[in-house]
Amino acid sequence: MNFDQLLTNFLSPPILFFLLGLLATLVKSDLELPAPLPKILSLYLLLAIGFKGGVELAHSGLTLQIALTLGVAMIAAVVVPVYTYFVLRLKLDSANAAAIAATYGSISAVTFITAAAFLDATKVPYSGHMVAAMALMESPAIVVGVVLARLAAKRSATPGTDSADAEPVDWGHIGRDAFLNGSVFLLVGSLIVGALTGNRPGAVALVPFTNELFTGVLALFLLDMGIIAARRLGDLRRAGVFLTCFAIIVPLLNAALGLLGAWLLGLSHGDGLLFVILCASASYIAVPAAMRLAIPEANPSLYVTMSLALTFPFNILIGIPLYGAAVAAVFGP
Amino acid sequence: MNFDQLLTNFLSPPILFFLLGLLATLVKSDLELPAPLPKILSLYLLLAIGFKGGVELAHSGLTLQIALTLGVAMIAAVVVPVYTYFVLRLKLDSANAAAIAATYGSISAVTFITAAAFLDATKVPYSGHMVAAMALMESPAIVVGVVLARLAAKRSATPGTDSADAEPVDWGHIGRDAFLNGSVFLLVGSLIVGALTGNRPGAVALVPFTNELFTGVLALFLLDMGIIAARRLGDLRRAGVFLTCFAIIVPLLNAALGLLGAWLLGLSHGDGLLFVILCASASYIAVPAAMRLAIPEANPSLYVTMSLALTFPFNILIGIPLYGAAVAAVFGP
Amino acid sequence: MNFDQLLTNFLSPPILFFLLGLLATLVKSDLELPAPLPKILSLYLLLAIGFKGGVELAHSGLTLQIALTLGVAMIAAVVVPVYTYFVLRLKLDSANAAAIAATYGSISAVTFITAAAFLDATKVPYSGHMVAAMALMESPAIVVGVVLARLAAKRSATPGTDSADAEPVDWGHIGRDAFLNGSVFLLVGSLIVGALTGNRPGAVALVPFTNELFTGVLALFLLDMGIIAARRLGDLRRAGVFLTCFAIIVPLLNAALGLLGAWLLGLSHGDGLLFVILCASASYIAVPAAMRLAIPEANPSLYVTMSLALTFPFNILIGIPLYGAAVAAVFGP
Amino acid sequence: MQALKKVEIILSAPELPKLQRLVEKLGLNYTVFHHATGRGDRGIRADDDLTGVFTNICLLTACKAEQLPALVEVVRPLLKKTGGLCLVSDVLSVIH
Amino acid sequence: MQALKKVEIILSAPELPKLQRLVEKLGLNYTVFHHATGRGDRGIRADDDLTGVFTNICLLTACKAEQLPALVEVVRPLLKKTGGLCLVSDVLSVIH
Amino acid sequence: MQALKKVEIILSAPELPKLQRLVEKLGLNYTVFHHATGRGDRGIRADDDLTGVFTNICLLTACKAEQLPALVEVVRPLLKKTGGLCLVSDVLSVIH
Ligand SMILES: Nc1ncnc2c1ncn2[C@@H]1O[C@H](COP(=O)(O)O)[C@@H](O)[C@H]1O
Ligand SMILES: Nc1ncnc2c1ncn2[C@@H]1O[C@H](COP(=O)(O)O)[C@@H](O)[C@H]1O
Ligand SMILES: Nc1ncnc2c1ncn2[C@@H]1O[C@H](COP(=O)(O)O)[C@@H](O)[C@H]1O
Ligand code: NA
Ligand code: NA
Ligand code: NA
Repeated sequence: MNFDQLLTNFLSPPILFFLLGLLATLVKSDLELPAPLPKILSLYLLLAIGFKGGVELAHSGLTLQIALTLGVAMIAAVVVPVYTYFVLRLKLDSANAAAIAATYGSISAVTFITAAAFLDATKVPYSGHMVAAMALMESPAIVVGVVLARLAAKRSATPGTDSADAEPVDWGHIGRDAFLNGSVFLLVGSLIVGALTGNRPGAVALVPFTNELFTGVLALFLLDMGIIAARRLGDLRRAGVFLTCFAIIVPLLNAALGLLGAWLLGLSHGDGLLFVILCASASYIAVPAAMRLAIPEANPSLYVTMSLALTFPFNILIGIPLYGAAVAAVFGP
Repeated sequence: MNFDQLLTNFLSPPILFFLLGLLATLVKSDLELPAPLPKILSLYLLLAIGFKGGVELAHSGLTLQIALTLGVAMIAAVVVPVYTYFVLRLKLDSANAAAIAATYGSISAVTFITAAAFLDATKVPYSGHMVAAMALMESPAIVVGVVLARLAAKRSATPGTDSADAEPVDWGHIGRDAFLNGSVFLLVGSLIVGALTGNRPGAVALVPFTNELFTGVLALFLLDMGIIAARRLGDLRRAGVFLTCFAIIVPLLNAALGLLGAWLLGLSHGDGLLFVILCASASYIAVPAAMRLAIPEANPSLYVTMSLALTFPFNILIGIPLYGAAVAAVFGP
Repeated sequence: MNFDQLLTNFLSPPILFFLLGLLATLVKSDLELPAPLPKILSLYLLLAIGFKGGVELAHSGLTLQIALTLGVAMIAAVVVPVYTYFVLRLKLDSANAAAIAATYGSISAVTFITAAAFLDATKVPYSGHMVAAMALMESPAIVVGVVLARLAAKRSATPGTDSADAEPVDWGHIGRDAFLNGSVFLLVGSLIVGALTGNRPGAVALVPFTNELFTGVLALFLLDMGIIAARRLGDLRRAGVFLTCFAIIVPLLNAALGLLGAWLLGLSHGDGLLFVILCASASYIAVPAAMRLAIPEANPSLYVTMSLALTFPFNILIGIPLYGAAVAAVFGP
Repeated sequence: MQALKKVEIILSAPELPKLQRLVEKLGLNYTVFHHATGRGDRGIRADDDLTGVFTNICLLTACKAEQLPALVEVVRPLLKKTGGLCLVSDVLSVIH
Repeated sequence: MQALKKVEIILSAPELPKLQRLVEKLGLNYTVFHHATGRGDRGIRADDDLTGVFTNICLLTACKAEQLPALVEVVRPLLKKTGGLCLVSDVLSVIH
Repeated sequence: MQALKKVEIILSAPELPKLQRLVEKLGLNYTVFHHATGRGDRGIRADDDLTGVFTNICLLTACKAEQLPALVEVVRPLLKKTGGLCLVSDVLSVIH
């Protein structure tokens, strides 16, 4: 990682607004974005990134290379939660292990978007179908997490107790939480709208909304993310040393896995970084929302805090230029 | 209606986002735009369409043709609620008949805006003063509805009962609800601001806000309208067959009336379609808000559901290209 | 003040939307921007004006002239609350006098922004570092107000009573309220982000968000300010003649002081007007929020009403062109 | 502490201005909670927030026992017209 | 006025749809207040509003005394699972 | 079910952080409802939402009878300073 890239990342407005948000909480400023603005900004970002990706897909079409990439992305989204679950079981009960595994097996759209902004700033091209890869990687971990938690609950359940068998598994409900939750649905839906209209003149009218505002909204959202992340830092004590290390080391491991995948797929430099960041990032909206319902025994202040207060800032501030350097080293400049 | 126009309408991002919203509710996704975002988007659309119309009025000035159009528009806004009231009285009590008649006598600004976007996409020109026609058509039906309900209540009141004469009619209040309710006031106000500043350099600074974001905001709003409309579909059972048919057939009748008016006025192709859509559309914000206060005996889940869950989607999806084809057939290509 | 300038000010969309908001409340329309939209708009305006100012600072660098301007600005921000406090003590208790003095010693960012829009419309240039002056002038008056209130409380406290000595002065808390409250923090933070990134390519991506939307958001915010200001007009009776006159005359005095300062500093025409407007304007967000906590004995419906319902409209509608004419008369055309 | 009657009135949001006027005429102080949703005999009230027509509000007022009858008097017609709920209970109020 | 039991149920927001279904099955009307924050044995619930996972809701229902046991029955497992509070008190309801 | 005291405290929003600190010091759990408007002896509190200075909050806590005096003790000065309301009533809490 050369110093210049680190600086380019740090001296971009979105990252600086993220730092400003962190600082606001740390110095106890009362700055905050009133609810529901953060949710609105996040919906906007999903709609815009989905639509833009869809438009580019409409231009490129679906090639074998793209299909392969999407396939490998889905494999990663299943493998990561499984292996992390077993790592987590070393120290945690099955419910919490499953919820955290699902969190790290899924992706963070905003981390992806920030990486894409970094590529824009360093003038490295990347493809629209990586948004489709992101969309495909969001849900599988949710299903995997729930399955693992249920299997464990079944194994441990003794006849006569009312814990595991009291409520039968409602797979329809879990599938809905996984594949139809608001974030996933809007991202996939916008992707499809973009793909359907990308080659038609009507799509152009959306460009000022989806493209030109994008960096500004990202900056505002990251300001809020900084505020929220710093607020959760206090909860880290509860998480303990094991989970704190987990929240930094596992993203690095997953990034390495992602690098391997990108290399096997022969992705371009830009696409490679995006694939790595998808593997390395952890969900803090879609998965927690789903876990709260599907594994209510798990403690949300563990999985939300790890993902939001540690992994997200780490990826945004250090991960992106670090993975960028790694990709450059492996793929050549 | 040729198939190409239908496709052009369906494959525009706003309409696709509307379908996406419908789908979200139907497949039970938890996607929703948090309150008060829908209201904010709707205020934005009124401000922007009003301002744009005003700027164009400033350029064109007020001609005899425009004055005539506005006059006919107001006549339509009085005639439609009167005739629909008597149709509705065949099956309904006077309060509900009056409230539904007012709903269908008024207009839907978003239907109008979607039709304008359709004209933009098919490169058919239209004039800014049609926004003024829209503004004039919003309120009269409210007054007509209240008058009809009061007359009926008076007729049926027997001395000694406390139903009709308990509360005297507060015409000042009703006039305020009709002509000064938030939607009408903002639309008319923005129109005037646009008309006053349209020929001055200062107005240009507003263009990125009012024009470039417009399609994007419309798409986002229609996403929400799809979600809300689908949620109300369940209430249709209560509405029954008569009102369900009413919600499709009366817009078609009103469209025919509008077509006649447009033809008599010798409107251009684009203005003609906009006039037809104004007649065919039904209000789902301004009028329901006013009816809830002025005719509290009427059941809002009837008039809101019919307008929102049936007439609005019908006009958006099928009405616009259908009326477009009709206008083309009558006026020549 | 020539009539043309007054007209240019009145016929700009933001001012007309402000008048529209006033009118909406006066005619009892139910138009309102739903919470938290006003707060969101105000955060946006602070972020955008701060960022823009920072970018311009990055281009101009920090000169002696700029340093001098900032110094004089800070002096004004200390002198004004002190002298107004003693004027107010003629009629008011110390708590209310201190709170009002702080309000008038600080600044109104939106008044500043509206003046900048007026300069844009009249094509008079101004410098980005005036935003830094604004940021520096926001907080000192808060500290001055609290100090004055505490000194008065101490003087009046008799041993044995629990009024003044019950709660010791928490200076850390007061400093935080003054220098780290949300508005000040976001303005200063955005200024620094702009200054750090202004010479780098990444900043350009923010321009559509911070610059192109600016006038539109200002117009929407002023619409709301009109609504809120008119609502508070009723509270003026409570304020009485003395405070009503104060709310008009003191801004004029402060404007004169500002004019003197600008002339001593040898500011350009545009910068001069901005400096005058900073002195003449009164805070209605940051200071009231801080006063509510630091001087809870003071009555917020006095200081908020005076600032919001009188001084703000006066400055916006009449002050800007009036001070503009004064600056032109003193500085030459 | 002073014994008072706590009155909670749930009504549809568009009725709030009228309710406020009536309560103020009786010289009562009150607090209002907004954006409540609910289910009643007249169906579901969800906060779709386009018209505001389907939202509920809850007005809370703590009044003296002797003020209660007058309050109930003015609230009942509103409940009759557009539905809702009015609950009364005993509370102690901290004197300050 | 009719004597009823007022039941206030505070739960984490994601549980609301389930709670509503259960209460509706018992044929009870209710009102819901949203976006409540709080502190309990499971820590602080602030309205960060990204996931909605940490927000509380408060569902209020006024029911007949004989309906209370069934309601408590269905609420208790929810409280056990994700925490919260269920308070019962006596009220009089204005008949309209 | 356990007999508790239900305490509802209505205060102006800027006082909330202080109130929370005081209540937490007493070891009490609580729920907060935001964005309430109202009318009191100090005039109307509307949610204009620019400063947040005129909004009310309502903090609800269910505590044991023996905890009540200490709570009233810390709340009274706050009420005295910036106005508001504190209501106490008897409730039963569902044990889970
Ligand atoms: N028993 C009840 N408990 C709580 N809220 C109620 C009850 N009955 C009615 N409500 C509220 O009052 C509104 C109108 O009720 P209704 O007039 O019965 O449709 C409902 O949407 C609920 O919010
Ligand atoms: N004693 C109490 N008084 C008021 N609210 C409570 C109380 N206990 C719990 N709550 C509410 O219930 C939520 C969950 O509580 P818990 O399950 O104890 O973490 C808290 O966040 C509070 O909002
Ligand atoms: N009797 C009451 N009933 C309900 N709410 C009250 C009452 N008295 C005061 N309040 C609330 O407390 C706030 C401050 O009251 P005050 O200090 O009397 O101005 C008001 O804005 C109301 O929201
Ligand atoms: Na991942
Ligand atoms: Na119509
Ligand atoms: Na000043």
